[in-house]
Amino acid sequence: MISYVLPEFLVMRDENRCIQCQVCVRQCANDVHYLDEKDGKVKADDAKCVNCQRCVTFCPTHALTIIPNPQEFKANANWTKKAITEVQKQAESGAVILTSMGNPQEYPIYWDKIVLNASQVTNPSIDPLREPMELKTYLGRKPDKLEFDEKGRLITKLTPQLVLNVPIMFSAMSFGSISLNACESLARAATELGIYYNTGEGGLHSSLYRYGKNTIAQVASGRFGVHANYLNAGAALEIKIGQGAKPGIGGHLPGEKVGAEVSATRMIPEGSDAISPAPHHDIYSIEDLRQLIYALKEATNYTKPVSVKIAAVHNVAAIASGIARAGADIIAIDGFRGGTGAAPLRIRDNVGIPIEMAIAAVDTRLKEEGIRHQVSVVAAGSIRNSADIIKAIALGADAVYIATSALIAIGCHMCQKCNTGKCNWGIATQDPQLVKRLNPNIGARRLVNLVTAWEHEIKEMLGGMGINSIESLRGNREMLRGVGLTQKELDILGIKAAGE
Amino acid sequence: MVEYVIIGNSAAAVGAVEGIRQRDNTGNITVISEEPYYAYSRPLISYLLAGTADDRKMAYRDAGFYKDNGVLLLLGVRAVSIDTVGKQVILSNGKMVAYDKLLIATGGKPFVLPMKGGDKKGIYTFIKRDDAEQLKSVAKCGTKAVVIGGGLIGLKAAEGLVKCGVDVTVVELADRILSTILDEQAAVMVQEVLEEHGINVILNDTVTEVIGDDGVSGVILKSGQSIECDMVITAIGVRPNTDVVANTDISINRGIKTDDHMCTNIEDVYAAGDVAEAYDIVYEDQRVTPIWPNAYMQGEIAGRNMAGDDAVFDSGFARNSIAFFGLPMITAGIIKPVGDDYEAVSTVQPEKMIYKKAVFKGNRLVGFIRLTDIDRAGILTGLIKDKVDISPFKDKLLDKDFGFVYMPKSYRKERLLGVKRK
Amino acid sequence: MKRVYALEEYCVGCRLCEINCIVAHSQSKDIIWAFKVEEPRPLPGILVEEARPISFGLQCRHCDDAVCIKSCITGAMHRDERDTVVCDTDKCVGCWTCIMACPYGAIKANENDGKVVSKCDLCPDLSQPACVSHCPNEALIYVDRG
Amino acid sequence: MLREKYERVPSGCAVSGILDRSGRRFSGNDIIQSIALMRERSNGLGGGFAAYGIYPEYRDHYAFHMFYDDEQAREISERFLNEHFNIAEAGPIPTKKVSWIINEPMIWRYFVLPKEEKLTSSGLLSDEFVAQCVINLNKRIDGAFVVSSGKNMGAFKGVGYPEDIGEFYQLYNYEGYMWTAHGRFPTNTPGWWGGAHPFTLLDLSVVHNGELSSYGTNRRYLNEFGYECTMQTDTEVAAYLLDLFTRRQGMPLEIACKIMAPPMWDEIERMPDDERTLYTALRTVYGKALMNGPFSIIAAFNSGMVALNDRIKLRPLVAAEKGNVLYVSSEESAIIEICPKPDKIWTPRGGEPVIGMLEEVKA
Repeated sequence: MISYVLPEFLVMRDENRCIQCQVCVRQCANDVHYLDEKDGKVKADDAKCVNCQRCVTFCPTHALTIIPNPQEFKANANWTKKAITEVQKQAESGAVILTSMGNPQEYPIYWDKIVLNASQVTNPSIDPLREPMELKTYLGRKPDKLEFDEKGRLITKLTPQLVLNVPIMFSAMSFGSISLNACESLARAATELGIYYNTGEGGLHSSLYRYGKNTIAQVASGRFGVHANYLNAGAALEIKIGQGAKPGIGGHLPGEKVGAEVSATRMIPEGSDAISPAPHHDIYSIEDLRQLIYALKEATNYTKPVSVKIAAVHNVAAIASGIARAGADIIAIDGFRGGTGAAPLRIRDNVGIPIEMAIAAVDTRLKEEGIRHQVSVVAAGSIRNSADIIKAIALGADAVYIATSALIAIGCHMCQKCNTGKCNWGIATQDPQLVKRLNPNIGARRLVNLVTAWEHEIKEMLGGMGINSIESLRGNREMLRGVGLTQKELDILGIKAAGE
Repeated sequence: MVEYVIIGNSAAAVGAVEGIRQRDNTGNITVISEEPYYAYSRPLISYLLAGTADDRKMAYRDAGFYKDNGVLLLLGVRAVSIDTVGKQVILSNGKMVAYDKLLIATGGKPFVLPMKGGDKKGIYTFIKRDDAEQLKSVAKCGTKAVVIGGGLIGLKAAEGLVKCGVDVTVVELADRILSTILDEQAAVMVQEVLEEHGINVILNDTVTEVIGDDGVSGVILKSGQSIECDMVITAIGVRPNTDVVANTDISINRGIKTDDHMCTNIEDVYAAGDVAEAYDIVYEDQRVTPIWPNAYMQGEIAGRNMAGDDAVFDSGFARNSIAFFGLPMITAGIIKPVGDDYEAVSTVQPEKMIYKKAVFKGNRLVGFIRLTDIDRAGILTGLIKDKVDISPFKDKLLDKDFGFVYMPKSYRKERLLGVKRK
Repeated sequence: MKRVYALEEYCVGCRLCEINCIVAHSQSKDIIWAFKVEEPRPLPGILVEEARPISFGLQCRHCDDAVCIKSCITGAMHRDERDTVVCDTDKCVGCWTCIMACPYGAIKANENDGKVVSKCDLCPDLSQPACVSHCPNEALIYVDRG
Repeated sequence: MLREKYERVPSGCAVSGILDRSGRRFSGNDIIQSIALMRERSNGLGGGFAAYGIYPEYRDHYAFHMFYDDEQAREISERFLNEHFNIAEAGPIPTKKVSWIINEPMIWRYFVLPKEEKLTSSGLLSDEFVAQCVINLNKRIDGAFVVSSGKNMGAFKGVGYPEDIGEFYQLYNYEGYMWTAHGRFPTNTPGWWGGAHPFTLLDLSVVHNGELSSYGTNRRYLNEFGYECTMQTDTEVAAYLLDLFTRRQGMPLEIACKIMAPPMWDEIERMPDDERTLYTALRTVYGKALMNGPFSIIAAFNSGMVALNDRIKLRPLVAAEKGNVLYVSSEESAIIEICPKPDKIWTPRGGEPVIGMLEEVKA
């Protein structure tokens, strides 16, 4: 059957620059580039190109450019090229379209419709280069109040907390969905930065236990790699209920990615598919969640905070309230632009709500119920820069999870082909030939650089607002104004319009 | 201050000077050589004959070598004998040179075939620089030469002569040329190349008589065949030049016997190079291996030990890199094994003139031949020398891309990263 | 002395080391000129061994006990003032004895450029060898491990 | 009543406070003189005083100072008061016509005690009962505003320069053991008397110079504990935080101050174990109560007062002592003006509270 699907990209090779060195040939796991023995020239099979830009980056003469295939269908605002292509693909495959990374559709990005405040005259801005600027963040359950004895000595003992030097964590990405070198990059960067990374639902590879102090060990519906040592290996536990990229459905790691190391870590046979059920089959209601939270606390002797991660869905505020009351110490909320290693395209692109709305709604709901101060709230799902972080915290988050930006830092070029396992950047792959492309020394360094850069920017912005401690930004919606938003959107975000 | 005396001035002698100087910068070194030259590259005499080597290329070390190393050079004088009791060397000019430590590095001298007419003018050997210079003066275009011996020296001489325009016939007693370094398959391939370049090769035969009046006009072979020629080059081999130790208590077998420190049976007297008989790690016996690298390395070990070191010579085995008419070949160790202890594998691509062979003894590589495709052959040399267990990658040894990538990771890391194996 | 070491765990087999070695040893030091115009093109002093997924760059180890120097029949192969093992191509006759001797297989026959051997010279004019500078994954390091 | 039109009017200000720890009462002259010296720091759009110990004859009654826009507001308010309280005495607060003071509301005073049955049915302690009533009054009755509601104390404030306000209320006729004052420099013209400082809740009064950049965070935090910040002022936030910590959570005053202006994390890291645990807990649990941005406040209550700066001291605050008397003020000159030779005068560090307590309370 001939494929009707057009090549998505064209590989442009500047023959004046190409030296036939074949670096592109050697770097492309999709076999796009090849040496034509007949004339000794390097050529390309465009149809295989996913625009991961490995070749573009590695070409020593900058001879390569990948462009979108300019071939268009007859203009049709409804039947777009994308719509037609998807039909063609499904007509050929008879299958659900799988994709990865976050929702790329043109939904409003509220971050970009929110602007920040700065001090002028009446309140001095603070120069972070001269004055202390504090970003230290404690995540975990807080009592309503501290008790003191008659001599004014503290009686209350705090439950375990996560201490972050910067209110940024690397969110859950499993060993299996990403490579061990990617995991190690995250773990080492988290350790160096004094923050945390999250194992995802893939268990913890034996070589990563040494980063336990900066690890959040996730427990998801598949319970892969969950055992007593695993639960006790990290600084915190996270029960994954849902993921922003695919609310309501489970996960699927194809057997070909389950090599010896993944198999040993996940405790499943080599080559077998790792299927995470859509729900936890021991959680069909909120009281079941409470049981699991306390089961995990018991298993770790109440030494670790327990986080519950949910996808941002319509009634996220009420769900978050329930989770807080079920005993979670941290609630992580993953917006619909959050990434994934593999998800059905229709789910990714159509299910869930934006994190900006979700975090505002959750913060307000918990505040109204008088329990906001008891739990920590973490915002996730496409935090792209430090301004997004500032806005998330001002809307009410205690900290953010980043994943896509972390992956971009270590090489991801957003080709959205994680699900194929042929990640040319050594991230979303288990192919040893590709995995080694990500040197964890470099990965960790780039992550540290990214977070450090954001840290500087956050401090600058805070200083501009006349704030010298991040806790004074939490829920401080006075510092936000909306631009180009409807009154309803402003109300949900709990912010005023610019000029108000 | 130690008086070091070295008889000979080639690879082993230079190795010894450099070996001594690694440890002792003050002792006096005296080098005694019959040849009136600074150390030169003996293998290059064929290049000299062919006209592709000049004085600069011939010089084995910079002109300042002797001065820089504080060497007293006695050239053009022969060491006649050694008084191992009085610890002195007796020179042809009657002088004596006292030594504390002595190295005998007198090299080899050509085997001369006893044959009728062997005293005629126009019979040459091909060992020394003077031999080449002499030959070059008579090797005119259109003349004819018979080379007796199809070994390394004979064929190198033949190649040089052909390049001078001489019509050359090589007579080899054995059933193949280069019998010490090639097996039949390789020898046939090389012989083809020689013949393509105009060399007439006669196997299984030898010269029994040189004919002519005063000078050479032809030879008669054992088979009865006669060949017209203007000159004869005898190149049937060299033997250790042990003249200087005759009538001394220094033990000789084929060459001067040495221990693993290159010391002879007499204290403070060492021997190295083509004159010495040392341990061969492939054959696992004492033998003379007259090749340049061995000479240097033995000399260096001897020198270090003369200067008080405790160095062991453990890299003795035959290995050669040579080319004829642009056909390169590298061979080492046992290339034509005899007996059930050995196993050999080979691959041949006649159209590319590629031939590869590896010889194993148990899990060790003990020899190889590489014809044309000599890339990275040194890895194999290294495997022989280090007695590496090759069983994990035995099947890859003949592959074009054979390298460390096929070796066990721990070994590779040890070699490439300097990481010691646990 | 400082040497180049290959970390095979991170070698991506791109061979940019070889390419940049060629550029560094070209006349123009310009990659396009070096590859498209200049004749003869230098041989790379580094080679990449590869048997997927393993690969690593390998070049002269500049051995303390360099058998190539000891084996060299002309004295062309020597140690220079930086302790780098180099070949004096004016003296080299292309006998390939060093190729026979080098246990790393790090010396190449260069038939293009006279008949001499070609090997790593640790880029004497650069602050660090070009292969190291251009390795995209830091799989080559230039350090002193004694 | 004309309320603050704009949200959170930023303002620069002067503050001053005097406490005689022996409990000796003295007239309002000193405080007026002190605040008057800092006229430059005000712009005539707000001034006020809190006076403690001024109603010894009604020391156990809650003294309600009220602003009314009109008679109707007074009637509705009095109906409310009558419903919940037994009123011992009621009447207008005496004022004197001062040319600069205009548009004054009706200003009344009531000495009240909660009705027993109301208290019982509410299940609240009397302070909390009064506090709820004050919040209800302010929220529900248009045109009425509770200026102060504590025992044996009162707030006197209005639109004008503070010395004119003092003259207007004839504060030299009152005698108290503690006085605080405020001169306001708002950046617009709200013209609302209720917006002047001090802000009070029961006997707690707060005068404040500064602008909280953490206002939004602090307010949302207070919301969780039932505080509605209706006044849109930072002063209100400071007062409620103090009320929450000291009255409702029963925390030592020093600790409350350390919540509002805590040490830096790197300072905490260097503390001995016990202290580090304490401050880590304070910042961890009460991070959202940190008052960020520039401020100097003087909070007074029947038993004493506390003056506090933001932790990096972005606003001025000076303290002095002479005998039993503690002075705090925005400027040193404003203290020297009334106490030329103090025993000790110093500039408190950012976040270091200056606490003065009545001796009888301490004992």
